[in-house]
Amino acid sequence: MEVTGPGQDGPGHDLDVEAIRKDFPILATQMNGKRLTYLDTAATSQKPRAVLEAMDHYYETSNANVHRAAYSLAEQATNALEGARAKVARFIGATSPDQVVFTKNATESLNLVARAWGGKFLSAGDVVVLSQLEHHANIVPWHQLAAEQGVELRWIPVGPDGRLDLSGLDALLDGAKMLAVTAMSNVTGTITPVTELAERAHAAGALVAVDACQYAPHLSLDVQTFGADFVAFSSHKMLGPTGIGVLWGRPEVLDATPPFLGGGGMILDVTMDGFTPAAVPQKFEAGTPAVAEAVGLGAAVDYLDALGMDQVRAHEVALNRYAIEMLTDRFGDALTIHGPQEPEARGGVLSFALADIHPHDMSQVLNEHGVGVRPGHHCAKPLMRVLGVGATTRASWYVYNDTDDIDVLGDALADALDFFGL
Amino acid sequence: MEVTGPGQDGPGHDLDVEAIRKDFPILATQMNGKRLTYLDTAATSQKPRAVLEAMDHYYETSNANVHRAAYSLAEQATNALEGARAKVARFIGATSPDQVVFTKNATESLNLVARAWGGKFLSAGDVVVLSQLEHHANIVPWHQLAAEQGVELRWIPVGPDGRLDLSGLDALLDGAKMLAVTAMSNVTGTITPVTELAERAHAAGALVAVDACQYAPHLSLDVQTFGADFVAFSSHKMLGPTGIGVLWGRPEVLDATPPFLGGGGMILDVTMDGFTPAAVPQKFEAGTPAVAEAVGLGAAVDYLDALGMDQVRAHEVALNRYAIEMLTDRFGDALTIHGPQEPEARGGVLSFALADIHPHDMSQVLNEHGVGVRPGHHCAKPLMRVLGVGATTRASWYVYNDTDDIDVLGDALADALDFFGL
Amino acid sequence: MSGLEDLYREIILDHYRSPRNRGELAVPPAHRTDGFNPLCGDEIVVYLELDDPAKGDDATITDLRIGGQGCSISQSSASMMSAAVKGHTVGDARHLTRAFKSMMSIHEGELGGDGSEAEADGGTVEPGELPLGDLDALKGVVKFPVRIKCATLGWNTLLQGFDDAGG
Amino acid sequence: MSGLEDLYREIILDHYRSPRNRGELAVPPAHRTDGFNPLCGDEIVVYLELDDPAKGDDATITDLRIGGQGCSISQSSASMMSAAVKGHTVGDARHLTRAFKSMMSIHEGELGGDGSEAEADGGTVEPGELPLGDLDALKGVVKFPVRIKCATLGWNTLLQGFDDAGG
Ligand SMILES: Cc1ncc(COP(=O)(O)O)c(C=O)c1O
Ligand SMILES: Cc1ncc(COP(=O)(O)O)c(C=O)c1O
Ligand code: FES
Ligand code: FES
Repeated sequence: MEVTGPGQDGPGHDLDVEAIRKDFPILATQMNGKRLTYLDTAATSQKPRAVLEAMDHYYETSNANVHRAAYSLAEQATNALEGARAKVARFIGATSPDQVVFTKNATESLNLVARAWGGKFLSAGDVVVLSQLEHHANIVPWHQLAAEQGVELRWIPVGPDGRLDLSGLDALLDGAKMLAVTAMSNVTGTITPVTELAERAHAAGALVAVDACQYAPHLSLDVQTFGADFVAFSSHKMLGPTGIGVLWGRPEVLDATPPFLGGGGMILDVTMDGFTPAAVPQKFEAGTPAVAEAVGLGAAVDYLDALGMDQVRAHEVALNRYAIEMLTDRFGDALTIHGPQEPEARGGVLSFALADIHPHDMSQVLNEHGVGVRPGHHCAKPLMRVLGVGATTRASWYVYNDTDDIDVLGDALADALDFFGL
Repeated sequence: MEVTGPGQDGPGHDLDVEAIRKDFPILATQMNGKRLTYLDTAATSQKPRAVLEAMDHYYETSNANVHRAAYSLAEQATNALEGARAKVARFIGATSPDQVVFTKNATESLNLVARAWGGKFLSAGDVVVLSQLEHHANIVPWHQLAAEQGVELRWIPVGPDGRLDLSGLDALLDGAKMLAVTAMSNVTGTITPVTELAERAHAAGALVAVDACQYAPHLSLDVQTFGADFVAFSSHKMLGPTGIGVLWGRPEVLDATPPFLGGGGMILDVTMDGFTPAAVPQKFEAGTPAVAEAVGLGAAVDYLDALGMDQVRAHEVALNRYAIEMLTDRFGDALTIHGPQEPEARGGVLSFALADIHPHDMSQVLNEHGVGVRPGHHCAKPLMRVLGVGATTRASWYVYNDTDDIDVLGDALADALDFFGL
Repeated sequence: MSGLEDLYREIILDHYRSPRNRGELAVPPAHRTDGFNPLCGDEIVVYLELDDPAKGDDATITDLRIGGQGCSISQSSASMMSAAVKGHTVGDARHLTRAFKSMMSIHEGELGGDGSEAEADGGTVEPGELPLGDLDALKGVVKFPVRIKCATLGWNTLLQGFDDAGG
Repeated sequence: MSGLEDLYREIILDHYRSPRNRGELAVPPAHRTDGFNPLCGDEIVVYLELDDPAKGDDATITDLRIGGQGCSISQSSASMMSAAVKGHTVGDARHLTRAFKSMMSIHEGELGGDGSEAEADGGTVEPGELPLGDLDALKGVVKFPVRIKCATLGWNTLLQGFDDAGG
């Protein structure tokens, strides 16, 4: 069933979910004898056939190691890698492909920022501001830096509505050298005001790193609008393969950042006494890159471009509205939805509690209905403590989900209530 | 055409190259209108259909994020990842899958050793011993450590025969805390006496890290026989996909090594004040792992197991012998083969110089013949300086190559001599 | 949902809804040990009071409380454990732990190489002095491999507690 | 090998076999600049002697020598460059460099986004005072995109040398 969302002026502009589903082989499979209702995209997305075919095609026609070879196959492989870099650059509004660094996942991207940039530019007593919404990927590297170099971490608090509480931001930013913040929470779906945060941080003299892991797959991302200095995200959450992530950086900031991993491909010269790093982005890409995975990510970006990111967003907001209304109707006070209650204020992620059922038990029952949701702390333990829970059940949707999926979720939740006699 | 090598007691035990070639779709393609003669496996190997199919199958039936989820798909994904870990462990003789850490490539594996282990256990004035055969992946991380922590690097020299000159080893190891050495050079093919080196290093009180990037694909690797503390290699050189590498570690050494990248999946707890790392190997696997790539690597290992690593090795030694004899016969004094001249002393890698033709020009001519070889410094600039050259032309072979490929190489080289009028 | 009845026996849900020995003990004299389930991040806290830690396996568990939060399996297993070992010796509790973990290890192979819960010799262990009792209701868990670590979480934390307290 | 004749013109091989201005100059008074081709790791060294660096673009290149090692394209291009600019002003040499790099940029789009060699305005530049001469033989290189950095290596190193020397 199609949904019509805000800002869509006709059926021609809606996502045709039925057609989209046909592009995803896994969605035709069953789980526990039931149609698979995949509601765990916030953990990882499924992949359209076009992405798998692009990678197979690469391996079957162009596979070779990139750079430094004169034969045609190696040139094709290099063009495949650099072509993917150009696609990603265009997708996020970067002004040059050289601003796009390929990593293994968003986690490596954020480690690069903390350890390479932070390792050089921060020292004892320097302040880094994070938010309580952060994923461990944007916390632990800063803890590691703090332990090694004595950096002080400050936290933007999260209010009861799941939004950042910016009332004390000026004090937090006072003297800060870095603000590292998520663009969208993977738990509450909260979309943060990145542009405003970046402006205020810059005004305070801090650089800005944005964790766009949840944002990039779901909203039109423009690094110019963000106005940040670093933006990190992962391929596997946006229809692309595992094994590759992205770090975008402002050119002068990337230039100033020292290399992170050392090895082949990131040097101009190596002697027994030292080495001279190559230029950006090669400087940050030590070793054989994930070439096939870059090709797959390029195909994923093409797929999203063809759908239109505004349509993707409108579709998810419509699903948010449907889910919030239907589940609230159905479960009333037994249901707690974490985070902003307005469909437009969040991405397609719904963390909730139902009665006293532990999320893992809930997910076990849902599994019997063919419904895949994620229970747990979602790698955001500090946020769990703020929310006052040990774990949540999280359902998340994407271009291949429709209101039928959400209806199945509702039925399964009702069954869980029943099963646990609550 | 099949070759019979040493240690093969009958045709049934030879590799059936013709049948093997049919498993590699890319080998049926053309390059510049000629049959593709792929002689660049030392840079990256081609992939059999079984590897591509295993990854597609994973994406089409089991794709989900691993760990921490109760639904069946996520359990299948976790089993796929852990099953691949177990296969790799068995392939290298590890006594438990927990000793196998998945990284993005051998370069990350070696950075982990230098930066995480070295970062904790080495300090100013401590000595690390490398060899002049090393790839930049096993040099630059140590340079980075040296620059940050004042570690002293010492170098095992390479003799005129391309072998390690061990005459001064005791002095080099005196006071050393780490010996980091390749098991097989990617330039000269030199196979180093890892077991002896590890014994002597241990006797001197140093730990041992082995770069097995070229060894693992070509010889039967047994970590127990090596006797080292760390062993690193990459999937993409051993029939597996890009985007994944391996670090094996001795359990007590892995336990003592602090985490490297920080993020999700590598923690037991995270608060606003700090974090508690998880146990090995999760401690070293921050962020979403390369699950599909692990599945592909598992399939590659199965493929190699089915061929038999002893057969693989015998086949390559036979090709070494054929190539060295044929090319020497044909080009006499115009040809210089770098490294050991004995077919058994080297892997299936042949770096050479022919007359005064620059390797890149050579490779350009070979490309017209459909022959892919690699010109350059092969990420081993210190070794280039020892060899007294700026670059070499490198041909390398694997299970899908036969003497026909080497004959094509010989003809193309003759044409190059002719073309450049030498 | 036929499959789930094996996992969620009535007695399990009963222990989950009315956990035994839930709470805290003053530290010291008690010892506090935190155990994390690495698969889900849930946490069980064991407060342990021994009559005389120096007696080793002959020390008696004079009191024991369970804190933390987790799923019904982890909570009920810890609750049953607390009821089973309180008042008994450390040695008996260790023996029961081995017996329980042995029961949990039957299908462990399916976990893909993670055999850490299994007995080294792969054999089963009889419960010895202390009967498994209610704990028998947990044997359905082995059919749900990812839940095995839920069932063993409290037990592993208890073992850790013995080590901490005995030091 | 029809295709390759476009790349390896006779005059290129001639400059490769008999490079002009090969060697070193004493530093100082000369300046030494090392340039690496990031694609292959080859290195060209430019030794540059100006009559008076303070004159900026009006300074005269009184002497110039080429060292390092690389393929026939990089070596011959550097050799031709040395012959073309020696005895001329820095300004003229800069102009010729732009003209040469403009000739090299025609097919650059195929390099997959790396347009760093291209003129900002995308137009072609006339050689101006100094004629391209022998350098015209290098125009076949644009059909072999990975070799473009070979042909421009010496020139980029020369530009770097002007910056180093002019400081
Ligand atoms: C000997 C050796 N070590 C390390 C590496 C680095 O491997 P990777 O690029 O896959 O990280 C290579 C391959 O390039 C190699 O040949
Ligand atoms: C908000 C956020 N940041 C970072 C990450 C880490 O991404 P990855 O695991 O791909 O490195 C995730 C996903 O797990 C996420 O949701
Ligand atoms: S799901 Fe966390 S202990 Fe069971
Ligand atoms: S190949 Fe190195 S400069 Fe041409």
